Amino acid sequence: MTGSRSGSLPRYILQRVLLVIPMIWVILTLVFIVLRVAPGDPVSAALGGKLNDEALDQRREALGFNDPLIQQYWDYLTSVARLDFGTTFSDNQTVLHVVRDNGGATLSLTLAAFLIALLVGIPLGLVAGRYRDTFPDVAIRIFGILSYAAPIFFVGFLLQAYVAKPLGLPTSGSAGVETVYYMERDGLNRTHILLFDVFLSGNSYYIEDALKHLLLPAVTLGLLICGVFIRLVRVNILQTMQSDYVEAAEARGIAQGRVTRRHAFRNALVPVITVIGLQFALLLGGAVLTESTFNWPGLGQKLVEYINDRDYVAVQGIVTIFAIAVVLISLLVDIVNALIDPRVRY
Amino acid sequence: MSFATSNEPTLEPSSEPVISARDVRVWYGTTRGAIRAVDGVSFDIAPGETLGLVGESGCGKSTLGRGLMGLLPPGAKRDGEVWYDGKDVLSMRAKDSYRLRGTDLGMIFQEPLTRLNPLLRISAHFEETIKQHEPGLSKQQVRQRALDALRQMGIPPTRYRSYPHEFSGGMRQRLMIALALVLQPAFIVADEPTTALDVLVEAQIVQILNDLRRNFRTSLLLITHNVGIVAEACDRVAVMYAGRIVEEGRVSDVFENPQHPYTRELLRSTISLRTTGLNFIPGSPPDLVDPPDGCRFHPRCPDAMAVCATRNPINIERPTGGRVECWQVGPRDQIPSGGTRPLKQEELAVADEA
Amino acid sequence: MPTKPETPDADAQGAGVEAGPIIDVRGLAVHYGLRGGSLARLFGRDAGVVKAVDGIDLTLQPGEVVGLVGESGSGKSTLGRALLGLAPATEGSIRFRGQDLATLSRRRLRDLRRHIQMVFQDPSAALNPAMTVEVAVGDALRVHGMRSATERRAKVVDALERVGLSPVELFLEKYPRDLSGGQKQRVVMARAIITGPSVLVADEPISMLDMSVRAKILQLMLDLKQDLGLTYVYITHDLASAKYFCDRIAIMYLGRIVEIGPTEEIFANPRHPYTKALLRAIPDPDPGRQLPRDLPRGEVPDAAAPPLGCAFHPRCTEAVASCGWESRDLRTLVEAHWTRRTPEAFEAESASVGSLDHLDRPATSATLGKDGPEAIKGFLDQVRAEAPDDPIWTGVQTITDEGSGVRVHFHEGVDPALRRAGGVDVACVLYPEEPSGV
Amino acid sequence: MRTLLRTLAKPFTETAGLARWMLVIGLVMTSLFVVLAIFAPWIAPYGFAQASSGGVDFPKAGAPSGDHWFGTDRLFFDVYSRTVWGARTAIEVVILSIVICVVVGVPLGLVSGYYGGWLDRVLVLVMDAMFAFPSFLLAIVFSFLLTGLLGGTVLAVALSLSAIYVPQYFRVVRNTTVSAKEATYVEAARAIGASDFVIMRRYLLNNVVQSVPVLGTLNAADAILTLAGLGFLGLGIQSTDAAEWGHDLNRALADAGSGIWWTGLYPGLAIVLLVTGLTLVGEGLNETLNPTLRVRRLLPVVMTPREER
Repeated sequence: MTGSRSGSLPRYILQRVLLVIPMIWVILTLVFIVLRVAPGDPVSAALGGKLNDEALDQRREALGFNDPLIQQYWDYLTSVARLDFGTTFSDNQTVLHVVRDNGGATLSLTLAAFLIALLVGIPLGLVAGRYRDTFPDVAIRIFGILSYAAPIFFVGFLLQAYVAKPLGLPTSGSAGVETVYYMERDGLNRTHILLFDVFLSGNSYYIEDALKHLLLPAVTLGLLICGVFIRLVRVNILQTMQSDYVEAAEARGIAQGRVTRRHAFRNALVPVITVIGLQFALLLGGAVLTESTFNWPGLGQKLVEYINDRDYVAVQGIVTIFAIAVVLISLLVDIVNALIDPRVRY
Repeated sequence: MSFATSNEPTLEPSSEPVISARDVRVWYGTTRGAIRAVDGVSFDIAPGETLGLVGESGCGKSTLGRGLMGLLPPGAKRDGEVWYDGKDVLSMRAKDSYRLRGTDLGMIFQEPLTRLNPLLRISAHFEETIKQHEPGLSKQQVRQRALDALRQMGIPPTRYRSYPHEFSGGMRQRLMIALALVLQPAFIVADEPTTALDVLVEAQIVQILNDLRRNFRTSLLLITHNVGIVAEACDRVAVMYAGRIVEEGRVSDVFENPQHPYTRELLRSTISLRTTGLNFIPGSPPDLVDPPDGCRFHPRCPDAMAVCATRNPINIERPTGGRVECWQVGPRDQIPSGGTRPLKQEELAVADEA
Repeated sequence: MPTKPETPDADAQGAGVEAGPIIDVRGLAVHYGLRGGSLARLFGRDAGVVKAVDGIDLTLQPGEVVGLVGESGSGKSTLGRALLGLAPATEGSIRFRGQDLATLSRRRLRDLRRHIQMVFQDPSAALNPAMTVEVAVGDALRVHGMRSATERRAKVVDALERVGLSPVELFLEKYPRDLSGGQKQRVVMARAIITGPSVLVADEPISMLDMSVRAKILQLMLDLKQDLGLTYVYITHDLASAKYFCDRIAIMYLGRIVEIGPTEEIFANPRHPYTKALLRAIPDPDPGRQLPRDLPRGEVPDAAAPPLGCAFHPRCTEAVASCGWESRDLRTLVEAHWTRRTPEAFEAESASVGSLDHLDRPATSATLGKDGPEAIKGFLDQVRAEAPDDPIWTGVQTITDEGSGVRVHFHEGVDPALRRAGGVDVACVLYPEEPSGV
Repeated sequence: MRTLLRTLAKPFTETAGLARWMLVIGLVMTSLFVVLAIFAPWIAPYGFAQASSGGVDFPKAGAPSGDHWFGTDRLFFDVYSRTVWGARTAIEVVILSIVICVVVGVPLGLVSGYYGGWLDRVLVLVMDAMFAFPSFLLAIVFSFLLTGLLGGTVLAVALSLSAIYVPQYFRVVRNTTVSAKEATYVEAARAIGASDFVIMRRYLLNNVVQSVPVLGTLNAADAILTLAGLGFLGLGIQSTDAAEWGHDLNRALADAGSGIWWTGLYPGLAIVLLVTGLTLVGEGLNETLNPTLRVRRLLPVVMTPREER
C-alpha cells in the first residue's frame, strides 16, 4: 500500500460529469412515467369541459398523445434534449417562457433565503456544537426546532398579522407595481430577474422597494432551512470534537482555539457542504409555499396554478426543469467536495 | 516558552528522574459508582530511560498514560503528584500544563490513521505543531525541522506534502512518532503503539522506539500488553494489575526472577517460542468499582495466604532492586499471627473467566 | 445429525479411517474485483483484481493441525474462508472427502458446512448481539432442519458443557454483551462443534483475547480435537502459538504459500528469507535476546499491484539478480537515499532527478533523471556507494543513456514455484529444483 | 416481554440530561395529540363541519367566547372543534404513510443491500433520483395525480406522502444492510449453513430496523408539515371530508390583515406543537441510540481519602 497516491482530480470530475447523463435520463424517465403514463389522458383532463370531442381528439393527435407510449417517450426525451419543454394548455405559452418570466422571482427569493439561513444557521450551529449542553446550546436548539416545526404559511400568517403592519412592510409581490412598471417601461429589465435588475439600475428607490418586498418572504423561507443547518452543523461539530485527531492535536499542545477552528470546525463543515446542496431541493419545495403565502410571482405559484388547471404539459415541463436543476446542483456540490476533501478520489 | 531548556539534554545519566509520579489516582464516575482505574501509582523515569507498563486489558495502564498527559474524558478525576522539571503537573493551572504538551510531554497513539486530520497535509501537521511552540521560526526553518524529524523515521522528503490516507500503516505510525519527536520532548507516553501493525512492521517500530533513548535522550513510558515488546525495548518494567503497579524493576531482573505471583503467572501464561506447556491464570481481573479487599490479586493467586484477603500488601524493595507489593515477599513481621496459612479459595469456574 | 437421512459423506465418515486427505486443495485462486469510480460502479465494471489467494495447493490429513501463518494481506483468512465455500474460488478445486465444493449446488454447499466449521478472530463480532447463547448455538441446528426446540436444547446443553461453559443454566439466557471475551469464544466454539463437524477452521481464535485466557482457549481446542477427532486449520500471525499448536505450518505471503513443512523443521531450519524474518521479528519475553538488526524493510505491498517476480523481493535481505527487480524498487531506493541526505542536498538532487511518479508503473526497465546522463549516473554511483550491499544492485543489468537521463535495465525475474528443499517445500530462487520430485 | 420492555425503556435508562428531557417533553407533547386524535368525538364540542347547534347558527368569524373557546371562522365552523378534529386527520395520515413506508422501504432496502448487483444499482439510482428531488414538489405532483385517481381521501394523501419518504427508508436500511452484512456474525451464520433468507430474517433484520424509529419520528414530523402544506395549497384532503389544519390556515390567511387572528393562530399552533413534539422525540432518540452522539451518564466522582497501604 506504500505507493497508493491520490487519484487525479480531473479524472474524478470528468467521471462525475459523465454520471450526470444517466442521472438525468433516470429522472426524466421517472417524470415521464409518473406524469404521462399514470394519469391517462392529459388533454381531456385539462380541457374536458371546454372543447367538444372532435376538437379534443385533434389536440391529442397534434400533441402526439395518440402515438404509442414508446414513441411518446422518445419524443419527450428528444424534445427535452432540444430544450423544448412543451407549451402550456391553459395560457398557451412555452414552458421555457414561463420559466424565464417567473423563475427570476423564485431565484431571488431562494437565494436571499439561502443567504439568511447560511449567515444565521452555520454560526449558531457552530456555537451549539462547541458548547454542548450549555444554555446557548439549549436555546439555539429550541430555536432550530421551532423554526423548522413552524410551517411556512403559519410563519407568514404571523408575520403578516403582527409584523408587516407596524413596520409598514408589504405582504405581497416581488416589488411594488410602480417599480415593475418603470423597470419595464425604461427597458431596465436586463436579466429578467427583478432583484438583479433593480441593482443594475442603480436607483436607490427601486432597490429599497424590491428589498422591502423581499424581506418577509425571505426571512420566512430562510427560517425553515436555518433550523436544518443548525442541526446539521451541530451534529457534525459534536462528532469532530470527539474525534481522535482533535485529541491528538491537543496532545501536541496546539492551542485550544486553533484546534477548534482548524480541526473541528473545518472538518465538520465538509459533510455539511454536501447536505447544504441537498437543502436546495428543500428550498425549492418551500418556495412554492412561500410564494403562495406572500403572493410572490414565482415559478412555484405558477406551478400551483397549473395544477389547479390540471395542465399536465405545464406541470411536466416545470417539474422536468426543476429536476435538471437539482441534478446539476448535486454535480456542483460533488465537485466542490472533491476539491476540499482529498479522500474523495473516485 | 519557559520550558525550552528541555531541547538540550543537560542532565547526566545518574541525575534526577525526568518524571516522578507519586500516588496517582484516576477515577471515573459512573452510575454504578466510581471506577478506580488507577488507584495509587508511583514511579520514576530517568532521562533517556524506557519504562514498560504491562498488564491485561482493563488494568488501567492506558488511563494512567492519558492521565499523565491530562487527556482524560469528562467525568474523570485525578489526584496525586506528577513532578516534572520541579513542578507538579497535576496541580498546575490547566493552561500551564497544556503548554507543556508537545514541547515537554509528548504522546504516541495506537491508531495512527485516526490521529491525523484527513483534510490536512502532513506538512500542515508539522507546521502547526512547530509554529505553535516556536512562533519565531521562519517557514524555511520549520520545514527543515519537520524534514529532519521525518528523515530520522525513514520517511522520504518526497512525501512531505502528502495526505495521511496516502501512507501505509507503518509509515503512519512513523509519522506520529516524528510528529511527537519534532519538538524533542523530554518525556513521551506511547500507548500501544504497535498493536494494530503487522509482525515485521511492529519489529521496525520497536526498533525505532529502542533507538529513541540513544538518539534523542527522550524518556519513554511504553504501554503495551505484549511482554515480548517490553523485553526488547524497555530498560525497566512496571507490571500493573487492577489499577496498581504490583511489581517494578529492571526488565531482565523482573522477567528472570519475578517476585509477585501475578508477574510470574503472566509470564508463564504468555505463549512464546519456548512454550512447552500451556499455563493460564484462572478467573478474571476484578471489577474496579468494588475491588477485592486486601491484595487485589488474591482471588486468583495460587499462593494466596490468609493475610492477603484482609490486608493491603505493603510496597517494599525487591531483593534485587525495584519494588513489589506482595505479602509472600514480606515484610514478615507485619503479618498478623496465622496470616501465613494458605487461603482457602473458592474454585474458580469458567463463569468468572476473562 | 439424527434428524436427517445419512448423506453419502456422513457414510464415509462412518466408514472410519479413510485413506487419503480429508481436504485437498489444488491450484486454488480467489480473486476479488476492486471497486472503481462511481461511473464504473454504476455499470458494475471492476477497476482491477486483487489476487487474495493465488495458486494454492494444500492437503489436510485427518486428525492433523495445519497452521496458516502470515501477515495481513497474506490471504490466510481468505484461504480459510474458501475451505467453507464462503469465499468463492476463481480457479482450482477444493475437495472435501473427494467431493469438489465448486460442483455443489448452493443448497448442498450449505449442508456440507455441517462438516467444516469455523471459529472467528473476534468473538464479540462473531455473535449476533440480538441472540441469546441458547438461540445462537442452537441456530446451527435449526438451519440444518432440527425443528424440535427440546431436542435442540439438549444438544445445546451438551455442546456448552463440552466447551466448559458450566453450569450451563448460567449461560443459556445470556446475551453476548454479558459475557467476557473468553466466554464468548467458547460460545463460538460450541456453535461450531454442535453440528458434529470433522474439520474446524480457526481464524486467529486467540489473538483478540486477553493474555491470561489465550492458553486456556488453546487448551480447549486441543481437548476438543482429542475428544471429537477434529482436524484443524489454524490461521494465525503469531508464530509462537503456531509452533506449539500445529503439526504442519504453511507460511503465506501475498496470496501464496512460500514455505510449508512440518513444524519442527520450519522452526529448526527456516529456509525462505520471509520465514527467517518472521522468526527474527517476533517479540520474545526473553530479556537476554538481542534485537534483530537486519529486519526486512518496508511493508506488505499492495495486493492489487504485487511486485514482479517473487513478491517478497523488495523486502528481502538475501535477494539475488533473478528475483524480479523493477521500476518501483528503484523509486524505493532513491527515496531511501533521500532520507539520509540533508534537506539542501535533497533539494538539489531531487531537482536533477525529477519526478519519480512514472516509476509506479511496474516495468523491468525504467528511465530516470532530467539533467543529462552524466549527472544521473553520478547520482546513482553516489547512492550505490552509500549502500553497496543493497540487493537491488545485483538486479541491475545495464544502465544506458537515454534522452535527458538514463534507462536502468533490470534482469528478468522469475516467480519461484514451491519446490522440495530438505524436509519442506519452499518457493524461493535460492533453493533450486531438486531433481527427485515428490 | 421483559426484553421488549427493557428495550423500550432503554432510551430513558441510558440517557442523561438534555437528551432525556427532550425525549420526555417530546413524548408528552406527542401523546397529547394522540389523545386528541383518539378521543376527538368526545373532546370536541361540535363536529368539524358543523355550523349550527340546537337550531342556532354559529356566528360568522366570531371572536373567542364561552361557547366557542377559539372562536368561529368565516364558514361558521367552531375553530376549537376543527383544531381537535385536525389532530385526528394528521395522525391518521401520518401513521398510514409511515406504515406504508416501512412495509415497502425496509424489505426493499434489505434485499437490495444484501444481494447487491444490478437490482441494487438500479434501485439506488431510482431512489437517489427521488431523494434528490424537492420532496415537497414530489408530494404536490403525487397528490395531484392520486387525488385525481382516488379523490381527496386520507389514503390518497398518505400514499403521496409515502412516495416521498420511501426512498429515505430504503437508503437507510440498504446502507445499514450493506455494512451489517460484512459483520462477522453474518459470515458466521453463513458458516453454519444458514440460507440467505434465514440470514436476512434472523441475523440482519433485527439489527437493521434499529435505525427506523429515529427516521420514523423525524419523518412523521416532516409528514405533518407536508400534509399541512398540501392542505394549504388546496391539494390535500377536501375540507368537507375532514378537518385539516393547513387548509384552515389557507382560509385564515385572508383574515390576517383584518384583525381576525384566532382562525389562523390555533391550527398553526397545533402544527408547531405536534411537529416540535415529534422532532424532540426523534432527536432525543437519536442522541440516545447514535453512538457517536451519545453522552454516557456520568456521576461526580468522590475520591475517598487514601487508605493506608
